[in-house]
Amino acid sequence: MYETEIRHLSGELLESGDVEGIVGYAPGPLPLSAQPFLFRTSSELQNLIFNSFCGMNLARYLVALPKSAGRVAIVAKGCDARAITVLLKERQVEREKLFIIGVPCLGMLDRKRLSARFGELREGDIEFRGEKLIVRGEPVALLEFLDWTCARCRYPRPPLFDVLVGEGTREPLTGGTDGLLRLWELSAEKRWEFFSLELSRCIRCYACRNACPMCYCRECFVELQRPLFAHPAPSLKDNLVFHLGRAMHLGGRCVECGACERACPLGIPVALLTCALSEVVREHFAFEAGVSLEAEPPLLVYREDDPDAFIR
Amino acid sequence: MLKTLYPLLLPIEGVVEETKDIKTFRLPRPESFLYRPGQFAEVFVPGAGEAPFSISSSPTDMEYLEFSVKRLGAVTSALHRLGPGDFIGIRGPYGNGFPLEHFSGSHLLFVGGGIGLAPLRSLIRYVLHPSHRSSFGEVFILYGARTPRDLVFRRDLDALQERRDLTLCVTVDEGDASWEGQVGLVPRVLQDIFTFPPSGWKSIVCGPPIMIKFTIKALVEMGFVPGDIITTLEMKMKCGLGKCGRCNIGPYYVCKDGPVFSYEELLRMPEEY
Amino acid sequence: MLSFDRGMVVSWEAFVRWLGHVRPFVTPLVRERLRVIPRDVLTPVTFKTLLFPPREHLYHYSFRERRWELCLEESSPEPAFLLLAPCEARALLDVLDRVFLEEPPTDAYYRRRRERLTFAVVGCTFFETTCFCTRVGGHPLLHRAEDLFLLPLSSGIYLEGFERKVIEGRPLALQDREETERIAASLESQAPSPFPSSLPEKLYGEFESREWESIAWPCLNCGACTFFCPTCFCFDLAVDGKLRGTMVRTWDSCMFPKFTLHASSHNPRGRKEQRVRQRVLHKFSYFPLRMGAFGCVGCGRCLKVCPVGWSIQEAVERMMCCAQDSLPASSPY
Amino acid sequence: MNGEWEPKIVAFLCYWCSYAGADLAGVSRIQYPPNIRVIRVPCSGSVNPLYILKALREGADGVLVSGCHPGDCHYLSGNYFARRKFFLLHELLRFLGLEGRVHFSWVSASEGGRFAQVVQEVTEAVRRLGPQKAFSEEIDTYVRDGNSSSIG
Repeated sequence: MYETEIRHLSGELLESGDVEGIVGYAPGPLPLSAQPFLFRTSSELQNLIFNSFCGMNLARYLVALPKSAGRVAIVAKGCDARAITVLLKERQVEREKLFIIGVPCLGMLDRKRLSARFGELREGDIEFRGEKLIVRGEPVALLEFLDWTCARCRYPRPPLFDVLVGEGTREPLTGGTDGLLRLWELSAEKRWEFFSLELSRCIRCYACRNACPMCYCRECFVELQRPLFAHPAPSLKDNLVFHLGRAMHLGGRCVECGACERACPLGIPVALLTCALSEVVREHFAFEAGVSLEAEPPLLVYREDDPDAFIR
Repeated sequence: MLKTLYPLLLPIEGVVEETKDIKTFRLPRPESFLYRPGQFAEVFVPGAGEAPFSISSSPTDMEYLEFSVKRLGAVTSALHRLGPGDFIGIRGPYGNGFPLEHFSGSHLLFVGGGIGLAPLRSLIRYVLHPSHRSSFGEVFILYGARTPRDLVFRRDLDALQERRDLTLCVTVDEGDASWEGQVGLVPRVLQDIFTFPPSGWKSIVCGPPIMIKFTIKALVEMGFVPGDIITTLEMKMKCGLGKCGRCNIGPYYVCKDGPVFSYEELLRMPEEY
Repeated sequence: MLSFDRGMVVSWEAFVRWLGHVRPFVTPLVRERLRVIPRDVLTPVTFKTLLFPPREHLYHYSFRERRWELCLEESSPEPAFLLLAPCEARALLDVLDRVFLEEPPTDAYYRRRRERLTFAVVGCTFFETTCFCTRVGGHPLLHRAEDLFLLPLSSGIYLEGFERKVIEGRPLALQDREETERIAASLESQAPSPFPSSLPEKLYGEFESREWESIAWPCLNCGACTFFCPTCFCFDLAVDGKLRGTMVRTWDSCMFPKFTLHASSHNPRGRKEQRVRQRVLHKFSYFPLRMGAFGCVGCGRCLKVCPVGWSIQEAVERMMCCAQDSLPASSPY
Repeated sequence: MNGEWEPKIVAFLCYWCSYAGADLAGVSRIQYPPNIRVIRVPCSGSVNPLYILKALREGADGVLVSGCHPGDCHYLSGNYFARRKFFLLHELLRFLGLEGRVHFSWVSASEGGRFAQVVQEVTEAVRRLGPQKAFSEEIDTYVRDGNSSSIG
């Protein structure tokens, strides 16, 4: 998907000396996987890939670059570009040191669900066709294998870029697809039953936090000793503090990329919490994180007629 | 059976305020607590946690144990709020301690910086004890601190000053109006005042990492062989048993195989401390 | 060559009945190989949670009548029966047991759980893409003579070391023998070749290499690999509670920056590449140099759970290449 | 200790309004349930949602955060910012099915009676829910897990 174009463009950028490196994806060691990679020479670029298994949010690597690093280019799908926008807004990266190669995205597929159904697959075995996926010639419902965060994505086309590679992008999927909204339809007891079970499984490896492009705090609240918000040993009570605290910290900042959930080695749907807050922010504060460089972050402003009914 | 990580509660008997952020805590010494100079213990402050401290008293002090603690983190801050009568837990002793057999019959050069004097104090007291003094040759002690107000163990220093069987030199990086002693960084002062030929001497260095680094350099320049330069490493430690993993450097666990190493051993280890 | 003379073959129906009766703990690796196992007996992280749980209460403390009291946690863990893949059994015997039981002092908390744990080894009939047990001295069919051993065959399951009154089976038929030979031969032909025995020294020499930086680049420094690793044993001791509380032992990870952070804010492994290097060298150099065996059993779980697909095997290979390149010109290589 | 269970409620009260309101309730000898443990804060806007989570984690059955009425903030707008923050927390807790433990109110310095009423209502609401367990029980399912979706 657009690989030739991205490679060509990246090669030009590297050779002209315009950038020091390209933050992109290389093939991972497992089938249907991708690994973030910093391409420094054009000879490495033959390894640059972009497909529906590039679920890591590359903006994560921008905040980790050393301050001394020069200008880099970054391959950005919609959610990477949104994350970059938030980072720019929060002054974590400098626009001048960034070249954004925007890539329209078809959504990320779940490797585990695919291989459970079809056995070992190669990337070429899979083809997108509207709301269907053609796997080795067999049409199946796209929604069955698409990550739920991608199924509800409104910005498959990056809202911020220097160059946009390719034109085609699918329309956001519609109707009855949103697992998050379906959860709200359950009773409070059912929801608690669901979340208490899911969050009690967490072993606090912090893969979700470390994969999150917005979690760049040098010292996370959950690791503080004084005050101790959450004990490091996993159990529901401390896991709750971690996940709720993290979600609150991402309130109005989460770009709904789902990287946290993909990173979770236990498959806990952690993105539900942050996305639920994004939904609240969208509905009540008319704000979406990372779609505009101008809009004020929702927790830094207020309106006199903000929701008040929950207060006595 | 489950006592490996279980502390023994002891009451604090006395507290000496050494500097504005260093205090020495005295505990009654349990009879079963046998240790060597240079070993350390895990101190448990109930409600706050555990932290490792080198034992600054000497095994020859039969009645008490002392720990000298700088206020830095959660545990040490909680400890500093405690006073006589409050209980804390200890478990240990841990670590290898100083190689006393290796020192026997030699002249000893002690170089200490800041709170790094704590483990040296244990060894100095041991060496100067009447029952051991004759096993060692001459004793030369150089102690440095940032300012006169940062000098620890003043009572000990005064007592040492009185003795004729050793040389004591105290230096500060930065003097003040009342300071009449040496001024200068430890490694430089060492090169100025230690004029003996190094053969027959063993040096024991303890202090902040940067001081250790430059002192070792100076000692090597002065002709000390790496095997005769002994130092202690500081790593974060939790268990003290060589299991929890954080003090691992190369194939060694500092809490178990150290914290005392010779420079010769350090040269074989990855430089990651 | 492995012999299959001592065992018997049990029908799948009888085996499943037996499973329902014993309800063993099963690791995800084993379930990949024995799909008849019901989901609800999975230990989703590793078997390590049973021996060295991420939340172990060491003792309780409380302030009562103006003095502190300590009290040991004396609970006795329930007996557990485990099905392990051969690599996991090695992790248990060659790494965890050695660290917690053989290296003095013995860890009593580990021991009281270990004493109540029995296990059987389930042989592997294939290599997954992530497997590399044979590179670190293991084998898909490896087990000790005294172990209970299972191997799935097409006509049933091969069991070794089980008493006949526990489960009824029949002697191996000719076709079973042929199948075991076929499995052994196919494993032999696919087995990745072992790392050279000089690996620990070679890697030790590469401590200063610049390559670590690019090896570590994609790593997020989360603890997924270490927490899912059957051999990782690093832990933290952390109190929970002020006037009444518990000293808790929990898992810690060399990937976390705070793991080695001093109170003085000095950090010997403050950079990502230092922590990644520590993980690789501890398993492939430091641990072998100290204990005489690799600290990695090649199960490949770290790769399976890694959010960015970082492979420790690949890292070792890359460092091996460096070691070769950096040999002096006069070297016979 | 052996009596009936009484809810423990941590109340973060803003210095300028609600704390003064509580004071007035006391001075005016207005009765209200003794279930609250007051923590005085400079402004409702200074209450980090983590404080609320920590209070629950340390065993509080309920939490009350109270500040000045909109428009009356001593720091002009602290309570407006607080309102947005707490709305998010309120919705997040509701999403998890944990509604009813964390309460918010506006109480001014002159509203002693209202303060007593708020405490009364909050105490009753928390009492109806019973002891708070979510944040205080050690539950884990990583040893034997029936619902694991992990393949690992």
